[in-house]
Amino acid sequence: MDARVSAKIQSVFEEPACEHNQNKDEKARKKGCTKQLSPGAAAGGCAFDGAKIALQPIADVAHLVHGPIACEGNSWDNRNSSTSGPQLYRTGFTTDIGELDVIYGGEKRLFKSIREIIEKYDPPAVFVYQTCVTALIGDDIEAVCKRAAEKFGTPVVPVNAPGFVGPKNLGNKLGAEALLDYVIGTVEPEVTTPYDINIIGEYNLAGELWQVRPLLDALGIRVLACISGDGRYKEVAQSHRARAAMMVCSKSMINVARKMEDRYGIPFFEGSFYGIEDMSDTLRNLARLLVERGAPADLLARTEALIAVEEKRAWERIAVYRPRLEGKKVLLITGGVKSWSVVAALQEAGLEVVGTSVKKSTKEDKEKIKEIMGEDAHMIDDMTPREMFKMLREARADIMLSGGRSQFVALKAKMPWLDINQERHYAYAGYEGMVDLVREISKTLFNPMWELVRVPAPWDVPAVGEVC
Amino acid sequence: MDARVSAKIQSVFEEPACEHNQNKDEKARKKGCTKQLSPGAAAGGCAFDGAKIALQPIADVAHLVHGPIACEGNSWDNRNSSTSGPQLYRTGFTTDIGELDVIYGGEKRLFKSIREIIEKYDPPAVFVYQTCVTALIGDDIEAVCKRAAEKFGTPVVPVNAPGFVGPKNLGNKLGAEALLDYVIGTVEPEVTTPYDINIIGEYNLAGELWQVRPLLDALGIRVLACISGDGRYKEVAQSHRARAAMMVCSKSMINVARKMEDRYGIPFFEGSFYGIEDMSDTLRNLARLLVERGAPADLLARTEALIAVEEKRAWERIAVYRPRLEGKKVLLITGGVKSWSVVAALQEAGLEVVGTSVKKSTKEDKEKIKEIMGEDAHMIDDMTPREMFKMLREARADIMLSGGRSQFVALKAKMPWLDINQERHYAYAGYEGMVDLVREISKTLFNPMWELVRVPAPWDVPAVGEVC
Amino acid sequence: MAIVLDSKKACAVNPLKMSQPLGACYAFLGLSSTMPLMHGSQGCTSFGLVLLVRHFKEAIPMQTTAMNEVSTILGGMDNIEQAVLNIKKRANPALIAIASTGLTETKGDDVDGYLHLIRAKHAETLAGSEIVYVSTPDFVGAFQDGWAAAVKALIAAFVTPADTRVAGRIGVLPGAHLTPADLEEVRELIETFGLHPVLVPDLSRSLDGHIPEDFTPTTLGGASLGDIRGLAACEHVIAIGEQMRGAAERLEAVGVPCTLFDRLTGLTATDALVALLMRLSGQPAPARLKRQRGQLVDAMLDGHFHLGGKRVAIGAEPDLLFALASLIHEMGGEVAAAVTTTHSPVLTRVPTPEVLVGDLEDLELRAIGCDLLLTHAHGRQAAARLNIPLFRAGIPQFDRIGAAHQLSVGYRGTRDLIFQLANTFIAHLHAHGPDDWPLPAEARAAAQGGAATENVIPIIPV
Amino acid sequence: MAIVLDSKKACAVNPLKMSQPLGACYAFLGLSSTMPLMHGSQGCTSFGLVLLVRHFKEAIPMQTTAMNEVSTILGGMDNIEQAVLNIKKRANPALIAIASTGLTETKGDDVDGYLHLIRAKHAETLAGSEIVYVSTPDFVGAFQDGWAAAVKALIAAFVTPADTRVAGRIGVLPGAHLTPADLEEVRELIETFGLHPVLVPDLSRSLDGHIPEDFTPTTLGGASLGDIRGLAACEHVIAIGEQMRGAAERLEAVGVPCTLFDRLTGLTATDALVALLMRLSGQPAPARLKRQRGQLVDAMLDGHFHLGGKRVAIGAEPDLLFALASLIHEMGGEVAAAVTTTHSPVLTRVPTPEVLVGDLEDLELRAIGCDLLLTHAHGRQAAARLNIPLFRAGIPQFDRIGAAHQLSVGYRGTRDLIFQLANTFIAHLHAHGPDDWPLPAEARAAAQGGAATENVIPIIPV
Repeated sequence: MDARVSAKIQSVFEEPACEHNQNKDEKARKKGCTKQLSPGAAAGGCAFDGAKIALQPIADVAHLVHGPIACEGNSWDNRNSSTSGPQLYRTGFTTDIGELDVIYGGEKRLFKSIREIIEKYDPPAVFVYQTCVTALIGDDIEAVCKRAAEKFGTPVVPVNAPGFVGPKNLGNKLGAEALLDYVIGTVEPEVTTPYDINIIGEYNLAGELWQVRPLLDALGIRVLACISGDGRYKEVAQSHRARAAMMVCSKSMINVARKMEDRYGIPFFEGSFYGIEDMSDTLRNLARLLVERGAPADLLARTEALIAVEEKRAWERIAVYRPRLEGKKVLLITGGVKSWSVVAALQEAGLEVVGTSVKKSTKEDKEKIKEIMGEDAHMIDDMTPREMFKMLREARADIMLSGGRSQFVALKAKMPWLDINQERHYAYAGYEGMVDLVREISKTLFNPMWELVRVPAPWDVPAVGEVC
Repeated sequence: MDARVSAKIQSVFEEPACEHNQNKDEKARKKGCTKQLSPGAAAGGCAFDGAKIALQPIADVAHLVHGPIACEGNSWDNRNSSTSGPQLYRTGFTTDIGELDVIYGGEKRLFKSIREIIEKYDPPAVFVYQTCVTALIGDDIEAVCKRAAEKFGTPVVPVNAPGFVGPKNLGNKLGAEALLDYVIGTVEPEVTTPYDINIIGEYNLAGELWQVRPLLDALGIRVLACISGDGRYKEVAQSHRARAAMMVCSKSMINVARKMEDRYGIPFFEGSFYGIEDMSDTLRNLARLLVERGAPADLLARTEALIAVEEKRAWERIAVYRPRLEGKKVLLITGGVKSWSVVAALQEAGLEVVGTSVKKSTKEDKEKIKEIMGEDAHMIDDMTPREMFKMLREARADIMLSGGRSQFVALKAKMPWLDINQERHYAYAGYEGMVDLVREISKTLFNPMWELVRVPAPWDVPAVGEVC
Repeated sequence: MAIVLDSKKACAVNPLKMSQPLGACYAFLGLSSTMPLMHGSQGCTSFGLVLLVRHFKEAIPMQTTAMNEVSTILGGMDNIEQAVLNIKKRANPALIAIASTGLTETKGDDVDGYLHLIRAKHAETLAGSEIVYVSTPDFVGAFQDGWAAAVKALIAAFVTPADTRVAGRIGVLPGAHLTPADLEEVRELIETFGLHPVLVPDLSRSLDGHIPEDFTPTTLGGASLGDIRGLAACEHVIAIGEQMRGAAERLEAVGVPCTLFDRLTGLTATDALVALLMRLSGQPAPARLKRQRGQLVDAMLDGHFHLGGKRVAIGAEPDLLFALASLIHEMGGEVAAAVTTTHSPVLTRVPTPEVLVGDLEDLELRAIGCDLLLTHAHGRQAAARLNIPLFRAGIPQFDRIGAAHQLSVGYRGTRDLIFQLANTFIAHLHAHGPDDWPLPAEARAAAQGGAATENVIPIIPV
Repeated sequence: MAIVLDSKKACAVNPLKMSQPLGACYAFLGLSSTMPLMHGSQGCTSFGLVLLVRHFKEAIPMQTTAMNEVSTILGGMDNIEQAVLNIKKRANPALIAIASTGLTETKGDDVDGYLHLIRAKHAETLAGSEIVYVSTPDFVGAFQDGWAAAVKALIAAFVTPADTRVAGRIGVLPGAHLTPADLEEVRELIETFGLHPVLVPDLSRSLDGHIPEDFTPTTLGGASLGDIRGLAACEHVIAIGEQMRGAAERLEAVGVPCTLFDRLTGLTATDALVALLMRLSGQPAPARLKRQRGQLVDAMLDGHFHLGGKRVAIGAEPDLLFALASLIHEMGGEVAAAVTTTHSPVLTRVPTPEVLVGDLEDLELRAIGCDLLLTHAHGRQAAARLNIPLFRAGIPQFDRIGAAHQLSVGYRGTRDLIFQLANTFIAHLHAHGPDDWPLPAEARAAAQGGAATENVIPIIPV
């Protein structure tokens, strides 16, 4: 393995802020947080996928995938991370290496590709993603990026997370490492304020950041950088001047948060935008950290005032749905972590969570789930599609909330399903998002279509038309 | 019959400027230019239809049809007269009278309808169209319009051309009479120029007026009013101050041109926008009349200079097509008149006109056709669909140019056809239009589709696929 | 249960409605070797003809008695006589089918009486051509009423009780809201069970876009007079749309068992037809039909994400309105506005609070805030003003081609309709932007410590 | 005759192409009770799976050997063994179908050798499950090449010469460019003549949106191993698309007569198939087919007004490009830009001057001035920038539903495709405005007497 990647992976595995690691012995910790994948029984993306997920939301950057067509050709333009401006991140760039590149090496094609991109699109930076094949043939993307950056005067950032080094989760962190190594701290902001924060690990799916930003704007809190949703290269580059940071609970970028604390003294907390109470806690934590770092103390009171107004407003809007949703049973399968924050949110709407996935949850997460759902909490470590299908067919749940992969398990069982993954069009963050989520659940649950599709076919139970 | 309509029809029939009438004896002239329609063997619209065609292009007016649903409901929004601004003329207004109106009279509903329109849409004028049923039950639309105009302070113009008084052609003229009686001369223009003209009988189908206006604009000729294409109520109302007028050759509004000459001394000529030479003649005639009426004489030279440039330019662009089109045989079936002007245009493009309809042509028109096409000119008085089909099937013509009605006669014979009627999207006026027409003919004639659809079906002549 | 209201306006603005005689002639176009004839001014025929030509992109045989002011006042006997003779001479149709208009109804022409005289006077000349007449004043009802009256008149004129039933013969009385493609689908469904459908009228044979070998001045294809007469010998008749109740009742009166389907769009509606066909034929459903049903169920599952919660404004004749609104409702959409052309018992069953007998101006006003306009092509102006997509349904659709092949019945038709509707919504999805979720003033004030003005944030130069 | 060029760029921008192993797995999805297995990193499978899920809105069974860096270097034997055993245990498929990836091809895994060992070692455990392997490096060819290679591998693995032919059995080898609906249409066409089609692969049974009774971890529906083996006993085999030539030749080598159709979109293409079916069956074409042909001819007549002269930019895999471009050309349109993913002999026959093996950036640049972009859903960004409509064809179509039911072959399919294309153009018609025909400067100067400045027109106050 490329020594640099190898070292980087070790450093990520040893992440002290990750309580996964805190609970492991030395040897296990070295092995890292990636389970050995089971051939023929695996699901989920690779490290390259994870790195791309983490970084591609930086909207003005050209994201160049160095590898064969599969890595970009089969996957580009497939996530709904929104931008308020530049569209370049939606352009798919790949070296699309051929047989000759495999034989003779792809570095030359990579270098020329970078030049073409800079000449045609003039981005503030090019991010170059390593992939399995080009890693295997020994293409040194760090060297090529360095040479290209020098030659063209544009930052060219190597993202060394080839697919075969591990799962998506690891790729998130390796992608983030590229920011730490090559981007963060390279530009100084023109001005700063005592209210400057970073949001780390938020990808602005379906525009969710925009459900939260008006709250921050109202409080006068300035998002110096969101890493990486609706991000800009320059913002990320100057993010080291923030006064405080929020790490969105998915932990996908805990290394960024922790290392920025180490290097630049930016304190962070782990928070969530999902659920009313979580959103309020997040605002409180932000205000607290900023005040601790010197912002005027009235921020705390203003924050509480805003929370009071917004919680009330959200509750009032949710109350309309509670009678309809009360007692409806939800099966919650998230690929991610911190499902407890979603659980709490659903309970706020009167829904009963009959099961939730804890596949990637920490011990602490699980404790919180027990706290919220009770000791009998049905925590699902890894549910097979067949089990999901059975659970839904037997109506032990009225609706499943999950990612797109298990969508058709629910649908083919003719049971309501709501997308809570990366492709969805609906935004569920903040107070607004909670109201939207409840509305969507209600809309889905009460769609008359469900009853119709469950009616037996005429060849199963004959019926007659109206006779005149 | 309503005495006013009756008198109006007589006056239209006696039109002295119409050479149809000049060639008739006293009795025939009284009978008018409408042939007795043959029940069970008739085609074409009614007088109401004609009046609507003539007036509806006035774009800012509310056109209200007083009658049962058929008259507006079956026919609205079905012509492609273009507007550069107001869209109100595209809104369908009708009293949609019911059984009770038939029994008790529809005047009250009409009056209320006018009020509703003025209150909701505030048009510069409302035109009210009489129809057969409301005429038969004796609704006095003149009286209602007068009362409404007084009451609401908005011009309300009765258009008394119920369908059953005659064909479309008559309706054109009756509609025009409404302008003469109620609109023209009622407003004074703010300023006039020695270059002010009216264009009469041009409906701006597919925007054809805009193929001509740039020529006039370049010469400094101002269109005081176009009656009625892309028209505005106020423009028509002040059109009596023009220095000269062009009557577009369709004669549908000859009464307007002639009466404006009588009443306001505006000389007119009969011209055409179709065909290069016709367009040039039209420009020459306009310039001549304006200079005769006092415009600076340099207009003549400027006009000739423009003609020279534009004819050359058009010819050059047509020349590209001539080799392809040379000798191709065209069957030209126009519902209208002056087909000779179109014939000349087609010949300019190298096409051979193998037949042209002269159904509504004057003796003079027919002379011109002979002059252009030769003594053997195939002039078709009234061709049945069956004859057209036969002629096309036998390939005695390569393409038919006609109105939408006979479209499917050509298509079902699997022969090229080009729409030259009111619904078409393409504009064929002026030098530009001539180039466009030739391009469209070429495009249509050489579409590979024709050969394919004529290939026999496999059950008629079996064929085989490629064997590998 | 919907409340049905009438528009209170004096002036109809942007008509949704077309006239009765045109609906009648449309039905006549579904008969073979027929010449539809409107008894009225030539404009009546001309407008109707142009409308159907623009919709179907087909030559439409349709004639006029060419009434003028004088003949109207004197009565239309002469004109009908001349028209019938002219048509016989020129086209020699098997059937001359006459619909009255507002003009001749206002005068009160006794057309049945005239025809009696004309038939007697020209018995020899007219031999081989039947004549049928239906009263359809323009100022009463709408297009589908004319269609229904025409079919009723055809049955009254040509159907007499039969002694025996023909095994497997299934009559179909389709409403005016079904396209040629819909009829073809119904036919295929029936044939799938080994039964022999006879459609009256049958637009799927006359207006499906076939290419004739030679020019024909009359209709070509469609139900023959034999087909109409043979309705009496059907084992069963399927009427589609509430509008066909009257015609079905006439057949029941001569002893033919009938089933009325108020729609055939949607899963349960199609299931009901399939169940009937299974019962009538004694045959099981073929595998292909089972797959089609599965595909429809799958389309409903896939489509509900996009149709669920959508607000739709529908303008259509009663039976089409009922079919479309029911589907929208079944897919979780909201029929937020419903406007129709004429009264019908089916209207109260439209899944919406209120159905208005009105026009497109009414629909436009009610469609504010809706996600989709679902009506005929005349809705294009309203849709543009509302800045929402228009999904074309019904007649006329002059600004698209292939309207005859638009399918919305049966499993396949419903499946494709759901896809098309869903894709229309997807194509017009709103992409979220930074200003989509503004805070209310109250919250902003609270965040600023209740201050009326914004806090001034200290800037720290780097 | 088109010239075929390769893009000279180092960097592909907005890929049109998808990878070979995905094409191979797509073919495997058309086999029943099968588990497609990509031999590579788990991302390879994950990306492909997500792409197909988003296109079909269906659960897609597809597995991975989950290669990591170490196993790649050591060789994939262990991972394949574990994967096969895991799949056998969890899903017990009739077939485990393996496609290699760029990763394992770069290393040079001898998968055939591995499988030999694995089969021997686990003969008992694996009884009842076949294993097939196809080599499909990502860095060579494209999606349709992978499909073609997979079908060829299936035939090589399972087809041996047959002693007898089964009367009426017609094999069909469809290319990757055909949708499940296309395949269903081909099947119906063949069945119409009383023949018995066997499709290999058969996506029309596995990815047509059926609703299973129970959860199945493998494919459900599709061609069985018996179907594949039975190809040898076909009376005739119909291959569709130039990409299937290799597979057809393999069948010819075992004595099966084959006919290759380079497309089935369009009148003449369908005529050719019908002629063959008439010959093979000895039966006449049924009336329904004749009507469909008439409807297509009518659609061509109606559609040519809207397609004639239109400039279309097409980005698609070779066989789909050829089918679409041919139709556009046949309707009088101009294929003004053509970009494809991989080389193929069919490319020189595309009716356009030049075909570029390139990407969507190439297509976008060449589409300037075009009236329509015809490519898969990734073309949406280019279409928006070009401000022209996008007509979706090919895979993926993630932003619409019902892609599996998109039909473009046969009389009906071509008819509907023409309508849809024409209606797309109609919907985007330019409404003429006053500034559409400006005069050139030369003419304006002439009209002003050659003066550089405008004439001053005297104003006469009234």
